Amino acid sequence: MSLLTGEGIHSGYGDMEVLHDVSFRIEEKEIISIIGPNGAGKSTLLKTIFGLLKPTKGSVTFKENSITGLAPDRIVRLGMAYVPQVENVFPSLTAQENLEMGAFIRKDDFSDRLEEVYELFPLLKERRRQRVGKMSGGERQMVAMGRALMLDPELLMLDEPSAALAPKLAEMIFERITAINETGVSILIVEQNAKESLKLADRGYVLASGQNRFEDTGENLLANEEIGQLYLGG
Amino acid sequence: MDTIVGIINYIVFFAITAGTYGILSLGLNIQWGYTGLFNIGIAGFYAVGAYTAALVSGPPPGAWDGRIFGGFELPFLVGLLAAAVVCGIVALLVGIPTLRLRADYLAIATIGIAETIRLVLKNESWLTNGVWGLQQIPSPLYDPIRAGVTRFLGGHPDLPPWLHDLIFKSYNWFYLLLVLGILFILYLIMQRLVRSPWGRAVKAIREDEDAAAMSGKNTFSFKIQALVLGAMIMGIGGSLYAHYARFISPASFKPLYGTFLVWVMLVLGGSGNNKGAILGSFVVWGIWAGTDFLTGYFPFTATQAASLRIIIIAVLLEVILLWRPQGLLQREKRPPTILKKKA
Amino acid sequence: MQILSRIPQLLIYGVISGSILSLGGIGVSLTYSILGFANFAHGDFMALGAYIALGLFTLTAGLGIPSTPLGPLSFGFGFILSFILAMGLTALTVVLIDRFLFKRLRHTSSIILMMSSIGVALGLRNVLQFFWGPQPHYYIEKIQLAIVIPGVGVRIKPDQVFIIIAAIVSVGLVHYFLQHTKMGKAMRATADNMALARVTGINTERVILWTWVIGAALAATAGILAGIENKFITPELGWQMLLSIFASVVLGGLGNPYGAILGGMIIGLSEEVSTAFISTGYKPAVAFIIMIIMLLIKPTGLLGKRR
Amino acid sequence: MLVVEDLAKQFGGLHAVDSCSFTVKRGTITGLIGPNGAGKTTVFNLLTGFLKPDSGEVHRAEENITGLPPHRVFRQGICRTFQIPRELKEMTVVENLMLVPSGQLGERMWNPFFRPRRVRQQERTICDKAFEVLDFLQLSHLKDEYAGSLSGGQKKLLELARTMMVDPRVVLLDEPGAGVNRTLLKRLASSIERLCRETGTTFLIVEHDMDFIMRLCTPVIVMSEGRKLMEGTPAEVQQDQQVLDAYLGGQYVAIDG
Repeated sequence: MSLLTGEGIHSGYGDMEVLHDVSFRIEEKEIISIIGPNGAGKSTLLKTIFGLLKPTKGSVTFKENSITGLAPDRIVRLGMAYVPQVENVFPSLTAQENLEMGAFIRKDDFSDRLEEVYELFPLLKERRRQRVGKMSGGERQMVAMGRALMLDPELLMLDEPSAALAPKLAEMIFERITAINETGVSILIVEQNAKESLKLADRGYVLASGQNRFEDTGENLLANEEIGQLYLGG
Repeated sequence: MDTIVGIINYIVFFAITAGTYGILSLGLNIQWGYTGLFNIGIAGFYAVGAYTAALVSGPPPGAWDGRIFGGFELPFLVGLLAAAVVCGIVALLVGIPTLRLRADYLAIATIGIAETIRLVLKNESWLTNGVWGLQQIPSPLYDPIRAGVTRFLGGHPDLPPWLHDLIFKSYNWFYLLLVLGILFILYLIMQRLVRSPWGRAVKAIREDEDAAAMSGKNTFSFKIQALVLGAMIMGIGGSLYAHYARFISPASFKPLYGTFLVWVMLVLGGSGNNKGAILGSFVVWGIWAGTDFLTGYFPFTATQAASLRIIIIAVLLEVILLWRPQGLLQREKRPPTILKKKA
Repeated sequence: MQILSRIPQLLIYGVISGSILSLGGIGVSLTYSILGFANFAHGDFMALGAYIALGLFTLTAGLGIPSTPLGPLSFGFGFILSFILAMGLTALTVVLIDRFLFKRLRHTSSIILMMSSIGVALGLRNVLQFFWGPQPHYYIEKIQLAIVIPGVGVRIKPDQVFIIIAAIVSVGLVHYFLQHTKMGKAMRATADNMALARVTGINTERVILWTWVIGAALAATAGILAGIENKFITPELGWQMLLSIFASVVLGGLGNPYGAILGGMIIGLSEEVSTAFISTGYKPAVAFIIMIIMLLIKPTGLLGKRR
Repeated sequence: MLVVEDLAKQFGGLHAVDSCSFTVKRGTITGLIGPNGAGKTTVFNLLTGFLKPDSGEVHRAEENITGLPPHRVFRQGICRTFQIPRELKEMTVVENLMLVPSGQLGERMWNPFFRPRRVRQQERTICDKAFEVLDFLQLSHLKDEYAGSLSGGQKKLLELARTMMVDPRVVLLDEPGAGVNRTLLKRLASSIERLCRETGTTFLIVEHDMDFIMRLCTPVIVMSEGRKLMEGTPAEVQQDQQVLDAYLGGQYVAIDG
């Protein structure tokens, strides 16, 4: 049984259907990258998985539980975390407070987990008392990822973590993603940077116009020339 | 017969007041119903209108007066216009700092100006005679009508007493006609305006201010215009009140009560619909007056009864907001007049 | 010179009224930052608190709980007990109003919520007036002698010292709550971004509940303290202060509780000092004018976020 | 028609648009493409006055329109649509369109009373125009519906219709195709083509649907990392390795210091 599977998902905003019959699966400890041209419905897919949008058709199953249409706060409790693309931190809180918020639903002492997250992002420990609103884009992204990790999720979903970052920072974020994966967390990543994300992914899916187009290992997808055509038409 | 005369006289009194409220409600409708401006300082504009009219058309200060200004004894219509103009200026002063900001700020500022106006009325005795208020404000054409009535009654000494009574109080009939006439004229003006391109622009601002700006509309200017126009209409309402009541004091214009009643009238009648605004004012004033009778049957003191009536109106507002937010009459969905002719 | 010599004394009065305004303002600010609307019923929450305390005080006296004045204060244990219970009961009432009214209107616009809060304001005020009448009710009938602070020559009554201390303690508790408790942090997080708070698993309904509880408890505190300062309460007590409270909140920055404290102090001081120069009746107008000037210069207020 | 020179805009320390220059020629349907985060929407906002550039200039024909507020840019004949339609919900479709033209006499409060005939005449003209536009886009049957009750695709068409109300010189379309079904999209494309051909309107289109862009637009300008990467015919763009790299390689921004 896969960790997360989606089958025949149709979803969108109001009467605007964006996803038409999308299916996928993620095994434990995998990194899956979902790429595709703009407007392909990648972010919509993440939002649908996480219960922010209700699919009109299809099902999502997480750890053998159907989570189709479940509210986000319920899904969080099942061990899935999500980092939105924008507005993914609380700017007037300090870095540490942001992380504590990530652990909001934990009733136990989570100071160990906090240390583990700090180990993944040593920079955050240094700046833990700083307000996140005053931090740079890369640091915010780390805060956002750190916050999502506080619940010790089995699956982490990242929506374009490298967007609007300087190249060096993006590289660093990708490297952190690998490090997170090595701690045993499965990762579902939606990326604009197809090359980098496919390099670190076990498998990848290519979406275009709200439909599955390709599914393969990262390397094979990188070598696939047809994918260029999906991006540029022709 | 006496009861019938009493009831008729009461109905006239009722309709005059409801008509005056109808005018305020029309003024609020242009601000809130059509443009989406949240004005909760209606009582302030109402008071400014009443005082302006009283100062322009009323008698000069008497020996007992604390004031040293005003009382020009100018004709009723001059006072009416002055009331409108002064209210418009006040609205302009409130609008300039707040209309570029979120709606909350306008709300806070309008209630602030209403409170400030009340303080001025209370404290600036040289102008307003303080808490003692202004008295002997003339009712338009009162003397000639009264003289005519007296002459008529003098010529017909054999009338039954109830008819005599009814005719004796006929000045109120005239005033009712005056109020309803002005209400009707204002209604026609507002109808034409809201169906014009101007109305279309302010409605667009109500729906989505940015989108209106995108279509090249100077939204700030339209908002100021709507606020000022609405305030001017409220000023006219105030002037009509002053000439009817003939005595005004700061106590007549409690900041929230007057404002609140008008809001409930508009929301109940249907904001964004001028007929609704007028309908609402008659219905709510009816409820208000009705509760006056009703509370008489219970062993409440006068202040308790007054409180209870306000509680009833407050509950009424919440009930409308919860279950029928659009009010009795929905917004007018109609193509501009010109389209009708073509179709 | 006559005027200037009064100023130190007026500053004391300013701090007292500023303390009360600040406490009222924090609630307005919290509600605004979490629920996004200007709550016009807040003043009447204050009056409600003051009357509940009055009722409880009468009750405790009837139950024989001693109310002999504590030390130099003009009230005793029974009153302080009523004070604390009134905070809780006010919070409970406000939470019920939220459940039955505001919660159901939350999906509409902030303006509808604002309108409905005006209905609540008038409703509450008249409920108080219905039961207690419009006339003033006295908390404390005894006249208290003021202490002259040596050197400066200003006078202050022990009750007024109590007011200032109570305000400082309340503000301290609010600060501790917001900065150091889980719910307080969650409240700030929700104010920042409610959607993200939900995604993070924060129970935003609980946060809203706490916002009302804290706002209402502080409102009750402010109302009771105002009653101690004035010696009496009327159903209009909160409404009379509401404009100054709004001015404080706008001055400090709508939505920032710390701004409300700062704004409250500035407005309180300006209102009192202004009485040296203009008629006392114009105090609320002074607040209003300061607010308008602030809106013209910097609409986001002294500590407000840029939008 | 539109000349963009060295345009730059930062948010915080991030250069969203950085020394971006390009020209849109009169009477063309120019495509503006690029990966997410390349700065296309920011460029749109800079062109239409919704944002003020930090540096650089925008000219329409000979006129410098840099930093004008939106309603002034609008009066320069530059119209835009939004990615998410901004229809006026509780107004009918016709009203939505009739709102648009500038210089309406009846927008001055007194004219409906003192010059009713002129106002009515103008209303009739504007109304005819609105019907014409609705006919053109095959939306006539919806004229008296509230705009809020239209479907997503119909709202997009309404957006285009709004721009047509003023005979604009330049129309900027921000993702006209997003969320529009195939049939409507085809109608949209042919409407744009016809408009360009029949009225000489210039179009600048940001769109993710490559088929749409490639069929409709010449030239196509590719943006990447806040500046113009290249410009060419659709075929040239499709074959360009640089462009493909930009699409697959992610968008990064320069940071100060």
